[in-house]
Amino acid sequence: MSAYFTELTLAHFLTLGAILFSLSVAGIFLNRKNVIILLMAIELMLLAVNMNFVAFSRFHGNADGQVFVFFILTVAAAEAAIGLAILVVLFRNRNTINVAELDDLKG
Amino acid sequence: MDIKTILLLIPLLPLAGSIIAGLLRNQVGRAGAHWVTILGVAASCGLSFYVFKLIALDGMAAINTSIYTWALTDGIRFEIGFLIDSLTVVMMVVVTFVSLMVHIYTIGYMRDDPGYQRFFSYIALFTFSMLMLVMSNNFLQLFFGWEAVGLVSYLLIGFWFKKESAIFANLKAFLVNRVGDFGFLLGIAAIVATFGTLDYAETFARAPEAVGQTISIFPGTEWALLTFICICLFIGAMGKSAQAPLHVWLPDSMEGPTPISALIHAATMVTAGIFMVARMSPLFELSEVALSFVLVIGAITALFMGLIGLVQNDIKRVVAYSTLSQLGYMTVALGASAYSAAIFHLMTHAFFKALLFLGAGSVIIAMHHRQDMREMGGLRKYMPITFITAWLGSLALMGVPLFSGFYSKDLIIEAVHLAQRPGAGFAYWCVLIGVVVTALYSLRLLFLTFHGKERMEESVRSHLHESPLVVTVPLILLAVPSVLIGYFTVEPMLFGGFFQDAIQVNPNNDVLAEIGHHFHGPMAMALHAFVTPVFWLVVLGSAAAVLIWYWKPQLAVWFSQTLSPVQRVLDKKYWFDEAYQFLFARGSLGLGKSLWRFGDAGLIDGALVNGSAGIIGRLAGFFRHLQSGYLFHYAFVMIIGLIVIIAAFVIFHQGI
Amino acid sequence: MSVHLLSLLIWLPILGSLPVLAAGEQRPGIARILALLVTLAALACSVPLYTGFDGGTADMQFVERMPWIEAFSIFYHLGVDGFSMPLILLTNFFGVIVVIAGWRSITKRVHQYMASFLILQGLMVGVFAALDGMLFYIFFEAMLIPMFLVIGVWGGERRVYATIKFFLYTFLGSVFMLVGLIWLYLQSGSFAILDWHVLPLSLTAQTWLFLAFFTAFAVKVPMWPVHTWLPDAHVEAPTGGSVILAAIMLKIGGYGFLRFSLPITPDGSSHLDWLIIAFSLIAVVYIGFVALAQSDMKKLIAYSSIAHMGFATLGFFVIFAIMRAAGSDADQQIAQGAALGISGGMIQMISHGFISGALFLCVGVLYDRVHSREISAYGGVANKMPWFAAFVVLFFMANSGLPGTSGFVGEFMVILSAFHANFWYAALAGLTLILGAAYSLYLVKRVIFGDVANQEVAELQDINIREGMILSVLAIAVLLFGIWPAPLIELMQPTVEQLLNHVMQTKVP
Amino acid sequence: MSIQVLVFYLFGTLLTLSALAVITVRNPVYAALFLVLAFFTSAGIWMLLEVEFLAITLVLVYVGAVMVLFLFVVMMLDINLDRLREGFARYLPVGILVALVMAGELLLIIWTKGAQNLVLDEGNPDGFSNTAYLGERLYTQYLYPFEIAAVILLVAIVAAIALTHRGRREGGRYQDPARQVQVKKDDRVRVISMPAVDQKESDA
Repeated sequence: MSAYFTELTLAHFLTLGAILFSLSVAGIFLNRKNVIILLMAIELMLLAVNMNFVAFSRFHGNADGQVFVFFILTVAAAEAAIGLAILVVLFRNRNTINVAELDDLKG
Repeated sequence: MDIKTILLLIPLLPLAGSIIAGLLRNQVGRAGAHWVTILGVAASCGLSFYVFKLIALDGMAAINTSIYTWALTDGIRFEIGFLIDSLTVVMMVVVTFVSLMVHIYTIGYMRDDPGYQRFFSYIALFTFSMLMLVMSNNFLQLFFGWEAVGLVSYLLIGFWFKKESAIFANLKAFLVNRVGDFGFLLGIAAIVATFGTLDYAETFARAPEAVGQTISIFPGTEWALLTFICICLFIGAMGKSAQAPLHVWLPDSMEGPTPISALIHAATMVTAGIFMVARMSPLFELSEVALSFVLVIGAITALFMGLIGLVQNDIKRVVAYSTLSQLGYMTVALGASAYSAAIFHLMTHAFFKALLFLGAGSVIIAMHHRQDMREMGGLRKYMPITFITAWLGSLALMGVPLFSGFYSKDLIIEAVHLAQRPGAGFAYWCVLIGVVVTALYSLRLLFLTFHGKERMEESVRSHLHESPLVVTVPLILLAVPSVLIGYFTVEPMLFGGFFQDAIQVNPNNDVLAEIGHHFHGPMAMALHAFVTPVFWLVVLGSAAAVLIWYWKPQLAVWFSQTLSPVQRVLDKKYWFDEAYQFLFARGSLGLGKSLWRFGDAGLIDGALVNGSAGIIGRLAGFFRHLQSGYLFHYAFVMIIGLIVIIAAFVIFHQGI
Repeated sequence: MSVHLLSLLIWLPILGSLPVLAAGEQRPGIARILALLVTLAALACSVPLYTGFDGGTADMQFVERMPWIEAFSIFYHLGVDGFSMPLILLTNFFGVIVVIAGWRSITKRVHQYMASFLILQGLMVGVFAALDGMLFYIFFEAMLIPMFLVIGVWGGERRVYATIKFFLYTFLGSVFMLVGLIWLYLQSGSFAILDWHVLPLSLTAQTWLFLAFFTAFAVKVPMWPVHTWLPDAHVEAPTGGSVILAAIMLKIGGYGFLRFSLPITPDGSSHLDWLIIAFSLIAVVYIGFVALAQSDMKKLIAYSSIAHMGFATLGFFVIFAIMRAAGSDADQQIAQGAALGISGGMIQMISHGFISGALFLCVGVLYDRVHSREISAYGGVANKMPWFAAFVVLFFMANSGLPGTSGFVGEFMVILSAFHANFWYAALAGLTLILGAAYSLYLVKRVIFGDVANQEVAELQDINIREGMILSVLAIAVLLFGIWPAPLIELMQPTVEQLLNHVMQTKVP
Repeated sequence: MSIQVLVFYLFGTLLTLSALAVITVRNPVYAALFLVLAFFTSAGIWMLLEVEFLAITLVLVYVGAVMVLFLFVVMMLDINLDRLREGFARYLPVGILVALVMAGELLLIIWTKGAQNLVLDEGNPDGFSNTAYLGERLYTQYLYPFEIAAVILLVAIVAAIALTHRGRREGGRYQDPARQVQVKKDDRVRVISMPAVDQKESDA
């Protein structure tokens, strides 16, 4: 039995974070038209980042990582709130959340 | 009154008159304007005669005095001051006297003109400028006077500014003069750079130091510095004294009122160049090359401008070309180192040419401002005084013995004959032929105007009458010196050492001294004339003129037909005007337009300034297409950027 | 009191703009009178500047110095010498002229117009008086703002194009100067211009610094080939704006060369003087031809300004060529002709201030009546406006360098000076005698002379008392400095000599 | 294989699968629910790392608030799902490629930097309170950022309301506090004096 299954190391958690992050990146690619899923992918991404922070905090015995996660949670919550609010307004005005139809910033 | 005050008053009185007549034109009125200027000029004339008496007769030493310091910088003292010597007093007397005559004459000539006060203001201002020029003791003030007379000449040629031809002529006159002044200024700059002073006396004292110095104009060529200075100065003189090829402005300047033609464009301003070269004799004497240049230019002008005079029909233009030719004679004299003879001819010419112009003006008044000689003829019985004075002036011009012109012109020809420098042979032939030509055009003018059939319209003829006293009195007053002054002054002025304090002649070049050895008084000279070729040339020219324009007028027609190519060349004045118009006027306008269009608007503004803005605009126009507006595109770019950054980490930061 | 004279001259107009602004749009009359009072007060205050100025020394006078931003050792440091004092007088003189010139012709937002000019006036005095690099820079840049507004708000049809061009051009140049200033600060630890004068610098550093300052001042002067903003700005600016632009703002470029380029980077200047001489001569000849081809009066005068300012820069930078021509034997002594160049350039700037200001005022007089700047819209103006015609001829004659007018003095001195260096410098510069006369008098011929060209000209009224007064004052100034420039030249003589002595010493360590 | 490792792999697998589901399922409601699952499993893993406070916060804040909000919005909006799924298959290869590249790079870094050598230790001693520890930090060392975070949240609240607020609708019924305060008794009660009337008469 490999060492990977005998004890937990930092690499385990970081790998999990990396997989999570890559999945959310793929999610952004796949669901490029659906703003809601995009927002969810971003939440996943933040979760992956948080995972890393927490892991580093634990393995280095330093609380700073946890404080960071705390702030990220704050910001993520704020982001979700405002993002969804924008979404609602957008849907109200345009009657769609299809990103492909939103190109007002086109140069 | 001390002498300095007197000297100051001489130029300032006409200036005061000018300012009063000009700025207070409405307050002083027409009579006030002419009284104030005439009084100013008359006082100035009187004082000039007084100073003349002091210097010329009482033998007072030359006065070199400074009035004020114009500027003091770099160790150079720019001063305004007067140098009064024999040369100056002659010029002062000539200028103020002719000016006074012209002032009086103007009362009659300009009687009905709305710009009466303005005219008096201008001519008084001219007198001031000319006096500043001749009385100067330094180059700065000389240049001031030089340009100031140019300015007044500009204003006066364009006096009737509604006439398109007049304002064309005055612009032309000013610009051609400026071409000369360009050379003049460079000459002055060279003097300052060489001698570090603008003062005549200092410059002349140090002039011998500059012998042997050279200046490199084009890389590899070395010019003698003094030759360079003298030629530059002479270019100035060519402009002002209308020497070929800068002569083109003078005939056109006849667009101005006739008193101006007499005062400025015959008697005084145009002789400023002659005066200047004579004044600079200590410099010119040090450069044989420059003198040769002067000689040749003068000779060309003397002959070829006279030839043009043969075909002109405008009475004033004939006199104008005659002036050009006579200025050429003076220049030839300068080139032959006979400066005194040049000044002597300048003086006699001032009187008889002013007389001729004023006479022509008198005719023009009578003809109701018609100037074409083909419409005249037979005027002698209507205007006897004008007729007689014009004849006297013409005889003086032709150089008939005992008349003033005879002495001055004969001496010039003799001087050229004796001169040894390169170009003298050519000049001698030119001036000899010029004598014939002079006789021809002078008599042609007289015959066409005063003799023969009366060709004018009936309406003009019925009003023909002699001009009023204000016109005829100056004519008479000018006729007297035109006839006599040569006889009485030739000996003291040329052979009595009169100019020895003002004009320096290298003994090797002193042709006048050589003539002086054979000079036995004016009467003897006049008698001797009958055995010289010059006199017989005058006779020849006169005979031909009598034949062509008096006895057999059909001969004139015949000549102009058989010699039509020549006639055409002369009519077109050797195409100088056309060439200049095309080359310089059109050329520089075209050059300016193209520089503006291609250089400024095209290259700098178009390509560089707006071009750079345009490039940025186009770049922005290209890059803005990257902004699709789609959220996922931005997200892709971010992710790809992220991948690249991580890849960079992986590749470059292995060691960390 | 006199210690703070310069501050007074700077801040009086700037603060004086507040009551003018307060007069409001509804009371233009009060705004005008207030503005006139402020400018007159400023002019009166500059009298002690002249009378109290010691013309016998090259030291800075009326010095004020107090800490401003101590962290970067930036001081509020003012002072004048023989170069800046005449220019400050000129500025305050034209302050009055401009207010009177805009008395009737400006009808919209009079209070703001007047206030802009008051602020501009104070800032320009500040530029000339500043002895601290940063203070100078701030005044230098701040000055653009009121000018920007003046052209942009009260300008002609293409004013937006002209203002943006004007602003970007000047701004681009001064950015390089800012870099130079900061670099100098880092080298010397001080922002005092006088400290920089004695700061030893390598030739490479001097060359780069010279180029940095050159871009800023060359645009301002403006020198060929960075001149194209000027004709546009002049054409679009209201009369007052053109007058200030031509009479004062262009001088700031020349002044900058004297205050920064020459003393701070003497070796760099000597190294690159051919560049400036070449540009100056091109300005004289090329621009002379271009001016000839103009059909717009203001454009013609603008181009003529460029040509005339070419004389100033030629005079400033020909000194190195003179020293080289004089050879090594003249090492320890200023070569003859050099002082002529610097003083000639200064005189040229001041005289050009009067003449170009007057010319723009003359165009303004016509524009107020006919509302056209095209030469072809006129002809035979002399028939209807004889007094005006007299002034125009006088000023154009002065513009073409007629002796007896101030226009001659500077050109004459610079040509004399240039001849010491090289015949061709003098010859090319001397061409202005012909070209200047050609474009000046060609315009006079087409506008002033001739028969009455059209109905509008036929209805022209001659100048009124107000216009006659300002033109007369300018005419007197032009003639006075032409007939007797000695006082002005003597005033700056010690400063010129000190500058030359300074410039002759190499600063390369 | 200790219990800890077992728990990690269990939760890790669940987390990965639920994350995969989040990005692939058709219906956003399911996606949101899978996201909830992902948060729960993460919280579990965090418990493993002995960060109890954050784990609980994650569940409370994210699952309790944020995800409910998501669900709320998803259900509120009438979304045409088919349009939104366009190009899913087309981008699948690209998405996988990008994800693989990124995962590969990340893992390369993690595994080459020696992260596998840091072994999870014994953990905090008994009686150690993660919450107290974090609280102490937040209110001392990180007080200033903490306050800023609070302000950010407040701004977010205000912004969200400001964005979605539609203003007063026509015909709605509103209270105007100013008018309520200014009200006088006369506006509410009108005392009417009227002549007394005999009861009997009125009845009649």
